[in-house]
Amino acid sequence: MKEAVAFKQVDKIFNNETIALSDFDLTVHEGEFVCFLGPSGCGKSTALRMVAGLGEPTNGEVEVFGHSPKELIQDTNDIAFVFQDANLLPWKTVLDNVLLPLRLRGGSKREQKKEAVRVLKMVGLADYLKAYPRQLSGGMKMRVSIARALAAKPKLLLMDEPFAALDEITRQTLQQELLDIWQKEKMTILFVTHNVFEAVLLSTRIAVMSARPGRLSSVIDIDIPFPRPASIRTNPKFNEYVDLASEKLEGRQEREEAK
Amino acid sequence: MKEAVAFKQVDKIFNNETIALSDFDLTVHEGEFVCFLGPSGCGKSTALRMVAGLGEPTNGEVEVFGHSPKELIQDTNDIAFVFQDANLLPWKTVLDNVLLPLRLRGGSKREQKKEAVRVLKMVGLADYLKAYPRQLSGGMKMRVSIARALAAKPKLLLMDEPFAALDEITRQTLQQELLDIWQKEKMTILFVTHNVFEAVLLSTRIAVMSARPGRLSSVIDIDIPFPRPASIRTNPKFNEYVDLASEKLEGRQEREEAK
Amino acid sequence: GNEETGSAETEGEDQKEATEETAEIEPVKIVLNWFAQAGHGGIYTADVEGYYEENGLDVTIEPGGPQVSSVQMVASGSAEFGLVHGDQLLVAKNQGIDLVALAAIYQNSPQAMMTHKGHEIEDFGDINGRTVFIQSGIAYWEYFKGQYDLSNVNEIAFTGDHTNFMNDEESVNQVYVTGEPYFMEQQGIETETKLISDSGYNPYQYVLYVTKDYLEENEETVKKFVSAFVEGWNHFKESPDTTLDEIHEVNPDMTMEANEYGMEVGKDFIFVGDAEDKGFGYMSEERWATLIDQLTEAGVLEVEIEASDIFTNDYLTES
Amino acid sequence: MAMSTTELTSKVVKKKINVKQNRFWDTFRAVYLGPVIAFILFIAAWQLVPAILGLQPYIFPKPSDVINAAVTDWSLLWPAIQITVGESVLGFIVRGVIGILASVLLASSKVLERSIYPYAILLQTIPVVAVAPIVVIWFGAGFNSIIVISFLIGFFPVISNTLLGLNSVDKNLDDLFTLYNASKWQRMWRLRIPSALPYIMAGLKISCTLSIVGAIVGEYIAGIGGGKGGIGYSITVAAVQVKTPYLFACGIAAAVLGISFYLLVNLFSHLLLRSWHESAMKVEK
Amino acid sequence: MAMSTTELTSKVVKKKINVKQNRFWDTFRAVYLGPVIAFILFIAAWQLVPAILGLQPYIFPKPSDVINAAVTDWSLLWPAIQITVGESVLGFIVRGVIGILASVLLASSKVLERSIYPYAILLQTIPVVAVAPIVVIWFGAGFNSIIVISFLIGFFPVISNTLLGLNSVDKNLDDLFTLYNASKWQRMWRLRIPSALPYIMAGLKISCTLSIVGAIVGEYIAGIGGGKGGIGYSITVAAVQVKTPYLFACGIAAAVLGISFYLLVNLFSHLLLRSWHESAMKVEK
Ligand SMILES: Nc1ncnc2c1ncn2[C@@H]1O[C@H](COP(=O)(O)OP(=O)(O)OP(=O)(O)O)[C@@H](O)[C@H]1O
Ligand SMILES: Nc1ncnc2c1ncn2[C@@H]1O[C@H](COP(=O)(O)OP(=O)(O)OP(=O)(O)O)[C@@H](O)[C@H]1O
Ligand SMILES: [Mg+2]
Ligand SMILES: [Mg+2]
Repeated sequence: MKEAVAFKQVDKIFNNETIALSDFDLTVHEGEFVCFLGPSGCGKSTALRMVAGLGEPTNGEVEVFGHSPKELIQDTNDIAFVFQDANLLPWKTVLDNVLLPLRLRGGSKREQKKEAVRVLKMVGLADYLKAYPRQLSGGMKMRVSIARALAAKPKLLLMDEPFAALDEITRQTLQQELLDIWQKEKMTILFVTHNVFEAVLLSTRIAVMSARPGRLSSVIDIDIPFPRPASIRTNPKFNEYVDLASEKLEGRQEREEAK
Repeated sequence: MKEAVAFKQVDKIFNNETIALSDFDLTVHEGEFVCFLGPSGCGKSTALRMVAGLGEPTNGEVEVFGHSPKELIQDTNDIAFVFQDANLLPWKTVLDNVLLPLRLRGGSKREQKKEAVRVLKMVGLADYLKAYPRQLSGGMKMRVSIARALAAKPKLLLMDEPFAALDEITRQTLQQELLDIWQKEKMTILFVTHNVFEAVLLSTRIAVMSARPGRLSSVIDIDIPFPRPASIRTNPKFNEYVDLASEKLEGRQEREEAK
Repeated sequence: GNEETGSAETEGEDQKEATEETAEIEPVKIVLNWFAQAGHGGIYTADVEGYYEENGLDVTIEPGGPQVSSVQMVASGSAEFGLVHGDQLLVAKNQGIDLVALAAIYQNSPQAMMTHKGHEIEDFGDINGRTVFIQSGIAYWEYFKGQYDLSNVNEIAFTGDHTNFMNDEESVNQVYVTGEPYFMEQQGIETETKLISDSGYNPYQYVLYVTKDYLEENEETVKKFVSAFVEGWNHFKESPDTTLDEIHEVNPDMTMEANEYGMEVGKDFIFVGDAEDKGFGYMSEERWATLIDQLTEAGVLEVEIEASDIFTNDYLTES
Repeated sequence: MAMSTTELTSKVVKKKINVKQNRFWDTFRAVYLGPVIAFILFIAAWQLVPAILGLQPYIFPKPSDVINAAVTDWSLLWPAIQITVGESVLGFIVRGVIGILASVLLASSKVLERSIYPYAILLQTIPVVAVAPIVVIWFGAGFNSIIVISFLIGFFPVISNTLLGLNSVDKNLDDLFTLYNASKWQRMWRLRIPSALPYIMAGLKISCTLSIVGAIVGEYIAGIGGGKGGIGYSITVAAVQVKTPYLFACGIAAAVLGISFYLLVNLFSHLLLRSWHESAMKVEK
Repeated sequence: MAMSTTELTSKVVKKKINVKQNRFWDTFRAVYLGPVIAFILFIAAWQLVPAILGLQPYIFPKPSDVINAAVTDWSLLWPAIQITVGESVLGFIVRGVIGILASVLLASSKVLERSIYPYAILLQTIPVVAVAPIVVIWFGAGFNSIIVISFLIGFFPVISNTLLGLNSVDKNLDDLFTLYNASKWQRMWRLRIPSALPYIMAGLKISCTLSIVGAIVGEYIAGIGGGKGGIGYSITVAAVQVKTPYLFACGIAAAVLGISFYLLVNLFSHLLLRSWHESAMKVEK
């Protein structure tokens, strides 16, 4: 399989001397679904932003489909990003916000609108097409943002805690939808979450990070076949993975705290 | 016990005809810790905002400590609110953001600073006192917002998904800290979460809501004595409550979906 | 004497006598009609030579400027004395502002129309069909409109800038012969001028005036001022050099040469006519009456004005 | 559930009807009472001050004098007003269009902005009287020159505010557009201009009040003569002829025009922004 | 872990040193090259246009003529510049202080704003020439009147932008202050003014370019009284004397002053805002 994303010994140090990432090394292949788990402030968002070409490593290199991300996003728009905050244009309606990436790309307006309405229906916002972002609840805004990313049918999808503001039911529905889309479209997904269950449910691999400086502490391959319905949570293998991930996560932190 | 917060058949209809709350009726006594559970967009934030005097019911009444919230916040500043988004002043450092409510209240500057530093240490941000909000990660911003609310030592604390952006470890630490403070200061807390475990762990009562229009679908008394260490999660009673709450939450929704 | 006055006045009761003595030095202000120039010579001479002080006056000379209205300043009492053109005095009177002329500096008007050399006008009727830079609302232009056929004039407001005149060979520009022709020459542009007074419209220019009320209540002061004023002019006529230096000091951007030119040319408009035999500043009722008639005919004046009302030579006789 | 929705709505409607009766008086009290009182006080003070200070009408006319003068010379004032309105509207449009286009151009490249923006400041700070002759030589005395001068006087607030607005785009939204590989013009059109709208409108509001002043100064400087002029010309003549009440009438006419113009632009701005910007939207709670 | 941190930092430092050598040329290229080229082009065009059109120096002077005139009459120009600088700085300060204070006052109450703001627009739109006589009578010819007129000319951009800024506070932050029962002045001081800063600075930037113009117009209208004349006076006299190159030199001097003044205010604005506002901060990625 081809490499989709490669972090090559990446350091990221901000001007105020914060070391956000240190010696970060990870390769993600095309079609993978990798979840990032790690304490708050360990550099997950920073890593995703670099993949999207929105930040540059201080040392090392990030490659996306064999190119530097900046080059890549200048050629295509095959990357979509669900930011940690919804990041909607306040002067556009929900529908127009979702249409934005499609419109930027050009093409048949009717098709685009149909597609936008479809994804909005999927995230449960069919009744809010004409609403402005300020008229939405926090979870609804996040769902618009998710719809916007999905509508663009990207080859590489970056999601930064997309479901954190959602209730369990909505979250489960969207998890299944996301898995469906991922399999159908054969996209590559990098997904940040704090929810270990979610990470195990969704991913082919989990990248566990530790903080200060942000490092990759371990990588866990999740060997559960797809499709994975919600009911898989009762599967003992599932729970083993959950325990393993939690352990890696906590262990790392505890060791640090002990220091 | 005295009433802390009372919703009296509250309806809330926004100008664009969205019915956010309908016939909402709930009384919270002083010293209670009530969690709100409900699907995204069911009116949880709206309800909390009304308690804080930041919105008015279309019909019915909201009373806080026997007064209308508007009156109350004009007399005292005993209410603190952790908003769903961090809501920090971008031109102030982390420390100054936390100091804000204290400064507004007046008093000894040194004491206030000590207190602010203390809570910031508690939420794990002791190293970021001088950072600006834009230099923080999403979870760190939320923690500043939590610190700001706790530093004010309010009588009534409203928290709108405060821990959603935090990793499990940090979340657990803060949950325990919050319970500690709640018991020590004997404050009343209204807490919105999507995490059923969290709701059961923290609350004396859970208010389960359903959506469109937002209604109170059931109230569950959590009869587990305090203190509740993290280990309580293994307690079968705990899991019973979790299952009950999940059921109420899902049941309601499923019925709706079936319609 | 200025400082002494100030300190004396702030002293206590027991010094009253001293105060009364020094109070004879009376502060007054005169507003000019433009920045200081040779045409204000005598006013500065009186200051430089100390004539005002000798007459018990402490005079502040305040230069005017493009938009400074001396009439309004005097009428409102922010200055006691002012300078305006004769016709402006009548225009003010027409608006009910009671002013009285005390002395005229220019016996004949140095106002003129300037043309490029080779494009002279023989008669003001020749202006017709050409471009004229003229100040909006100026009185003699209204008079001209009645006297000559100016229906095809391209009338453009003159705002003090001559660039457009210089750029257009055919154009005509309002000027004072005491100034602009000299400046044009400096730039190597040859010009011709034709005096407005050739048309028979010849107001007194740079007229010293006060309000009627002020005159009635402060006859002594007026008398003292006018006498110093006349004395200043008479001295200026004989030896202008120190005064011109002073004027250059006050208005440094105006070159010394320009001041000298202004004085040389101006002399022939100031110290002529009635000034020669009846003394500096003299005004005749007949000429005021003519002006009133001309302006009434031009429609500028709407109320009846008695020539004898508008001026007085009474304070000139002293010297 | 559908029923309960209707129920609810009808409850609200009832409440609304009860309120409606007092509505007119309430809005009047909240919105118009203050301004009306202020206006009355203003006029009263203006009428009284000259009387108390004993100022003559030719020095400081009272409102009654001014109205008198305006009525008497209405046949002069009215055409002047019409001319000035024409000039200022055109001046405003030219300024708005050129100002915004120029800002967009400058904002599209840092190098351009750094290289050319100083000349925009230069155009603003160089005294118009210094360049007026050249303007008149190039554009001829009269209308064209007036528009050019009016442009020079009022375009800087537009360009300055617009440029600031275009450079104040939210960083996260900017990232979004980078990510979607938006072209320069897509970014400009879909992100920067909408974000800048509040600033642009603020610039236009300042600029529109300068429109009337610009036209008047333009008339004054560009040498409209011979009675074809607008308020600027009238003011000059009134000043020369010491017709102070008429001069004030001209001034007040200009001010009224300016305020109306401002209110118009303000209304437009409000309509544009009310759906999303804090300064214009009615926050619903 | 502490070691690895040092290691890391030292890696970065090394990289930085390598870069430093090209740094000077790079900044020059990025920041100054454009403006320098633009300046050269501007001067060249200006030098050539009159030559090509065959315009005489007394109609449209070339830069060389202007420099000549400035050098020759430097002894006149220099004091005029000093006086104008004094007037404009004072005018700017008065305007800034009164403008901001007035906006704060107006913003503190909707009723006040609605009642009084129209008179601010009135002051801006009423032509200065119409009120000049009154100003001169009340404040005397010269300095005081010049400051007053300069105030009238440039205060509106400050008040208009400031008011808009004070009314553009983020709704959520506003809620926060409501919740904490912040007093009116706490809210003003800790929330509204900081939020409005970008707008206020934009207003001040516009206003400061109007300072020089204001002082010049002030001198033109109110005369120089007993004092020494500034650039406005020099321009008037130069026009009468047909010293066009010197007139241009005055104009350019005014423009240079204006630009310097702008850059100063801009710098100040940058320092104030860079820690948080998008328009000023260097976004780090
Ligand atoms: N623009 C910036 N300037 C300075 N420091 C920054 C900046 N952005 C992020 N950081 C720092 O980098 C570190 C990593 O931030 P990042 O946002 O990647 O964390 P995260 O893993 O996404 O955390 P969270 O789960 O809380 O969102 C943090 O310590 C943060 O303070
Ligand atoms: N200002 C507003 N104008 C119009 N409608 C609004 C406004 N604020 C909220 N709503 C609507 O009210 C409903 C309830 O919103 P609310 O923010 O209370 O939901 P929530 O329960 O907090 O959801 P979440 O869990 O997603 O935060 C939503 O349908 C939303 O669209
Ligand atoms: Mg993050
Ligand atoms: Mg919410």
